[in-house]
Amino acid sequence: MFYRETGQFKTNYADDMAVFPILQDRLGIALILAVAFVLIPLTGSNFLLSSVMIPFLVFSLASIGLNILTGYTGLISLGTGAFMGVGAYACYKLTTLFPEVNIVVWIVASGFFSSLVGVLFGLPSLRIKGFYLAVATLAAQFFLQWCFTRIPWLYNYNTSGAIEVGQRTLFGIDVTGPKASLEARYMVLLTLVTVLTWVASNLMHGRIGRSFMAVRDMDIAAELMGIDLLKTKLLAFAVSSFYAGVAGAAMMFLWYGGGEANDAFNINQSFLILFMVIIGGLGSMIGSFFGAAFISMLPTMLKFGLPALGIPLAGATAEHLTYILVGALIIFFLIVEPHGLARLWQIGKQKLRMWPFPY
Amino acid sequence: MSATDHSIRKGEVLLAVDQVSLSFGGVKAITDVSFDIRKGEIRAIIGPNGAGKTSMLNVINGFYHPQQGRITFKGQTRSKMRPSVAASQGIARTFQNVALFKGMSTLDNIMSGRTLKMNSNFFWQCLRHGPAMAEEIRHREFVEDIIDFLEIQAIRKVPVGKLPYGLQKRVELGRALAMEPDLLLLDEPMAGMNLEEKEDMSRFIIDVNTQYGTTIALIEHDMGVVMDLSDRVVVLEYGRKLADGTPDEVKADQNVIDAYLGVAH
Amino acid sequence: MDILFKVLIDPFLQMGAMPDLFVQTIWDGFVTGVLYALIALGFVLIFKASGVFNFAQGIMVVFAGLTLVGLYEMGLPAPLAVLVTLGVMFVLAVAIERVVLRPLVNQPDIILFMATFGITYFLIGLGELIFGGNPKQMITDQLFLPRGAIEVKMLGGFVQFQKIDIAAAVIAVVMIVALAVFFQKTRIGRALRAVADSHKAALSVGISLNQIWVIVWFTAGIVALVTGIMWGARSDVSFGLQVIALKALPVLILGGFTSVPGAIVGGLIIGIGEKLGEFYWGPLVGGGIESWLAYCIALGFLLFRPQGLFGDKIIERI
Amino acid sequence: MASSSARADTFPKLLMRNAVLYGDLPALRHKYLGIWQTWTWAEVAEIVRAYAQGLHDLGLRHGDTIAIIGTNRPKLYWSMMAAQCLGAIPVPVYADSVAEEMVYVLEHAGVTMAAVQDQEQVDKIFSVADRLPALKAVLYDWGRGLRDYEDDRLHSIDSLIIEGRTHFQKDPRSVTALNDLIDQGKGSDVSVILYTSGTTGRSKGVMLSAERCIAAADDSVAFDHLDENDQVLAYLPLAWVGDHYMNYAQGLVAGFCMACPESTDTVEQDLREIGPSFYFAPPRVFENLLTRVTIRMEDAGSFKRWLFNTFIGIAKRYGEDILNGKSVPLGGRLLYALGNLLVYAPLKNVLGFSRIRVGYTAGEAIGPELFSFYRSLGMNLKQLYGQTEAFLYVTVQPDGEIRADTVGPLAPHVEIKLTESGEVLFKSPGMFLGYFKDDERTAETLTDDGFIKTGDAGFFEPESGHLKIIDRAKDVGKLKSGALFPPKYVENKLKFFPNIKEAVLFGDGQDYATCFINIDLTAVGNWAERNNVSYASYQELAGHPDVYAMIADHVTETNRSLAREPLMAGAQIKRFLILHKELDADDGELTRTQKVRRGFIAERYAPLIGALYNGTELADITTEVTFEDGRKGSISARVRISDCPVFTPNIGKAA
Repeated sequence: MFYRETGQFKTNYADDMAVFPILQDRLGIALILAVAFVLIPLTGSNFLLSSVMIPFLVFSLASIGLNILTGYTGLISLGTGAFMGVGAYACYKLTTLFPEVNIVVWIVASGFFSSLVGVLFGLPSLRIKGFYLAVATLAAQFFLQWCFTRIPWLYNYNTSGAIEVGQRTLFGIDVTGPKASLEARYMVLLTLVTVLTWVASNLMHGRIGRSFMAVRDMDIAAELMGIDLLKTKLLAFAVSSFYAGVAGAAMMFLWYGGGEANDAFNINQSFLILFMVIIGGLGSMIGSFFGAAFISMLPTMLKFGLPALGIPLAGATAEHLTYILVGALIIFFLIVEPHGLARLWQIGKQKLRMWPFPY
Repeated sequence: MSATDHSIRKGEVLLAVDQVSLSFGGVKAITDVSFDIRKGEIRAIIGPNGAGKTSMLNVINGFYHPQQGRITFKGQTRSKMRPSVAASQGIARTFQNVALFKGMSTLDNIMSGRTLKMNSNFFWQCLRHGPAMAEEIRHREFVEDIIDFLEIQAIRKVPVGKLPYGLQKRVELGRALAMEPDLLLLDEPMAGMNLEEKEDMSRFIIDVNTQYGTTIALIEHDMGVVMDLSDRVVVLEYGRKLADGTPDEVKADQNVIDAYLGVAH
Repeated sequence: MDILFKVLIDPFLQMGAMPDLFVQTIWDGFVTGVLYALIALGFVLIFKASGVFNFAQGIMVVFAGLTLVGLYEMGLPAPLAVLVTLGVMFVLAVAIERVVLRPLVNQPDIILFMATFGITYFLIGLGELIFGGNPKQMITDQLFLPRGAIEVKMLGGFVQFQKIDIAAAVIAVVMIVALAVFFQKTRIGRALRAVADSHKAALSVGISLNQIWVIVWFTAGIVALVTGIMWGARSDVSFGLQVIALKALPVLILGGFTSVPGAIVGGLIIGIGEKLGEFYWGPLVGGGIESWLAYCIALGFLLFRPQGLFGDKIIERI
Repeated sequence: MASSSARADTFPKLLMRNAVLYGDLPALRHKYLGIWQTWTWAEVAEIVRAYAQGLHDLGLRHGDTIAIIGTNRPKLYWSMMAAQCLGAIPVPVYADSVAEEMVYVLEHAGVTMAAVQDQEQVDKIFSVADRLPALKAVLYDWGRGLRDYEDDRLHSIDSLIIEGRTHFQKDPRSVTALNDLIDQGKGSDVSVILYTSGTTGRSKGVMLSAERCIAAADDSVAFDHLDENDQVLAYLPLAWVGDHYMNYAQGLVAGFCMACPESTDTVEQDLREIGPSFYFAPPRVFENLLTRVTIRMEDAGSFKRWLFNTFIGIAKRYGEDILNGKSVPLGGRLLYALGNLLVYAPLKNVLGFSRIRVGYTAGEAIGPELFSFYRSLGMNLKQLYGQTEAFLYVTVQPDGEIRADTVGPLAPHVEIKLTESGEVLFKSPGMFLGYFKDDERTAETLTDDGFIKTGDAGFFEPESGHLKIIDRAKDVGKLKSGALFPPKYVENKLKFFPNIKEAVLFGDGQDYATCFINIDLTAVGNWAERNNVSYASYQELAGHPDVYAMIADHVTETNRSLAREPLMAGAQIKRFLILHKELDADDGELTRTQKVRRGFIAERYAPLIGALYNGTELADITTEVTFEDGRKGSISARVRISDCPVFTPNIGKAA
């Protein structure tokens, strides 16, 4: 309906292979970015930033990571939480060892450490498939979780056993630590997410993305076409864990501002992110965002939404209800659209493009 | 590609299967079969169901590892190799029941056939610029030639899952061609096609053979097609070689007539 | 060198030095193993019959236990409470079949897998909403379960056998036997096995898939209840158990998703293995390795037998 | 190139002029290998010159004829240009015609060379080569499957272009030599021969001279303000005057860009991508399009359907007036604007019509509803009346004077006379030089004072001065009663019903009019689906009682409207039947341009016509048919005949 594709023809392959070949889509993206980068920081309330946007962005990053592994390469992982943890601790160690280096650098760098760990635990993926693999990744989850608590070196032997986020600045502005403003943290996070999303989508649109999907869709054929399964799967683990790691670091340093690892990076976190990917849509970048938005905002919405609707709730009850609703909604969505919100979006978009025709 | 493949000229032996035997937990699939495929020819492998035709292909491109026997490809002899190695050596194939990447478009499926030939590094892949994009475009051009060749322009961007069977087979052929193979293995390329589709497919196979000079080994049930297409035919039955020669020789062979043609449809 | 000694030799010296402790550890592991096995059993039942990887099994255990205790606290006599709980589990089975399985039939495994996550969340919320979030005492006496322990003097020391553990072991055995009979002898049982092979076969036996699913999930529910009681009696009834329930997964890997004997053997291996590991090797790394040892055992095992203990070899065809 | 900047009177000169004026602007696009390959005027000029040199080296000379066979592809257009550079005469041939048909044209034109699209055409040519003694060379565009053809007459167009280039490098004098050849080109020489797919008898080669073609194109380009920024999609048959005029001639004159579709089955998609600003399509195309639009909308949700119908209604009410710049109430304008946002613009976008500035339709009469549907969407669709002999334009509708039922007033610089019998005679800037090797028929067609007989009967509408075409003059007959019998006129009215694809009227010299009907398989098939009428074949569907009932209604409706026009009232249809097979060009029942061959059909289905007049209810018929793959076969059927009420003139009730 808003699409006017007539006359949008491509005279070279670069344009034809662009991620957003349609003008209207490019405009849409530009609009979204403008809102995210300008409107929200200027007008957004603290609540919006702290309880909606920042969590949403962190989870989006994590979902993209898991989506690359599960959605694009077809390898189920239940260890995302732990890989996030690795990122967080790596970042913690790095910034305490080299405080002079900018924190943002370390947040990104920490991704590489979880990549390494990811590859390590990805090794079995060559021989193990499906749920067996899922369980294998649980090993990573619990082992790493154990490390987080049992290896004091990781948390610098401090008594609380928690990560302590220090004061760090970027261009002279506090971006981490108690004095850092929400806006500053938000902007850093947003920039990270934007750039990394762009990178991820680039990867998925190229040779690497294709070999991932090849392995997912028909691993035998892929192998007979010269795609080295092990290499590809490990690469998937590496990239995926990288995103998880950065997400973890960002979570600790830009959102929580420090805290107990076992709360933040436990098995439930892993499941939560798996939900996001599934509800959002396997094998879809935008799906990762939808899923993250849905799952991360749902509790908040319920907690603040229901009272607003005049349904008074004791804190505990609210929590229980949230559980029930989340559970119910997950099932509901799986039934309505097993391919996730992304598919719904896709269908909607197609309808708009063909408007007024139904197909 | 390795230098060896140029050393082999048309008509010379490209691949030799030497007394290969294969069995699954006691069940014999192939028993001591030998034959060769010459550069530039269209070679047919025929036989009743369960004759071990597909197993033979699987052995040739390294998916199954024979218990006995050797395979010589482009002068290198080995008893077994990994499929990915076989692919990099220049062996491509299509499958009996189409094995496309359902989630991807026709274009991406064929593009994935170029994976081996692409090598821009991870960094550039991340940016999807510079060398990575240049490479992407280069191979897109190559793939577009194949699309043009197979006359599937109209379905370029359609997810293969949505395509009718006949077209899927064509796309799969395209994906194999994208690998620029020295040896192309076709596993029942015309299974489940109607007459018209069969004619098209045969035309494509012949054109591939003449245009790109690709050596082709194909399994096919439709005798008529086989006899028209192929330069030489090897007949298998119960995992053993029954006959080997030109279509006419094979047609004349008494064993073959008893075993196969007699009961052919 | 010293490390190697600590890891490779010292533990065994210890075992030798205090055999009674060793036996004790084995026994503890054995009992835990039995309970793992029971949970795993629930998984296997459902996976066999409906191909669903039922992540909610662990929660069903907790939920069953919680319901039982909750009902009792609401003033129902224990036996009645048990019956009602069974009823609840049945209703649950029906509900799941109607609301979850039926609409999702023919969806890819991963989707059904996720659905059971949904169930998990739902049950957690529901359970806590009704019975409150704080841990409860299992009503051991009311269910005529023994208390206390038997001390047996052996190997120059005392080995302590908790009566409840013995009971658990016994009941578990009875349970398994019962199931075995159910599968071998009854018509439904045979149907269930048929389903495992092919759905058509099941229909030929004259039972609709939906019925079968209900039955299977109900059976799994019963298993869950028993497990819940046993476990609850040993520690207490709370959702903390769900993480322990995850231990059933490595068990499944060892045993194979579709093999009942596998589940049992796997359960014992894991149970004993992790207890020994914790007791003798744990200290070297500051303890607490129980939480992951099981998985690593399973993982290591997988690398050599991807299809599990009793699963059959996968030949890939194209 | 001094001369080319002077007034260019040949197409090559125009090309060279454009290369100078619009050097960097796109001249040609072709969706090939997935993207729109584009050539600027400068590039085209360079290629064509090299190509011309190549042809020259192959021995193509002034006055030689070269056949052009294939779909719209740049290399084939270049072939025409290159040939014209040498003063040779391109002869475009319908690519879908079977070898026998083709050979007549090639033989008659005495072609020495043929530039063809692909293996298929090459095979056709060689299959009849023995009857083409003059044939020196066959040039192909797309080489697949031609690799191992051993015929030294076979060359690829690419290789020729390359050879031409090397020749230029080897001796620079050849460059100037070619320039001279181009400059020497005389506008009065024959520039192209277009074979009309003869509605009657063998087709005739219409010789057109460059200067006249260009003169005509000059007028129409000015008339519609076309310029180098316009863009068209060239999808019409090369051999048809429409393509040669609209795309080739106008393109060179105005310097606009001509885009060639990727393949015949991607035309729609390509149209959508390119979004042409100037568009021509025969009514049939618009008709099929509308049918498909309606069908697709029927599958839409109830809300969408409501939205669509409502706003289409609004468009019907205000659309055309707004387009014609008439005064419209503000409310109307607002509603229309809203509709444009919600329906019209999106719809045009989906159809690929968003950018159309000027659209034309011609060839047959177009249904009023059909016509105004597109116009009401805000698409400037107009009608023209033309002929190959006129190099198209005879009359044309200027903006603001658009009517569905006329073909407009005189085109610029055109004279028209009407004979007392009502036949239309004209003189036009683009008029032909004569029929190739056929002075006899040339003479027949020309009057002594140099007018061309169109063979169409028509009359000028007094008030508007617009020309109305009734029918082919010779087809306009009389019933026994003496009443006028204009078959085409009635047939068109019938064909305006989506369910009726073809209608053939009979009745000349009879008591009353009768007709054959071909149902439209798409429309009726869809109708059958919705009313779950099951059918296995066209034949079965055509024979279905419900279908008969439906068609009967349409015929009655037609009769009613005929009754309102005193002149035509006599031609009402008493009896009709639905043919058991679709009329088909392969069976010679239609021309290649899908016009019905009345005479041929009359012979072929004589028994049926008999039945129409002897009052029987059923009639048997056996006919020979040609299948897709060229095999011949025969089908026989029993066809039902149905009666229809006729109305007394002016009053709309049954007599």
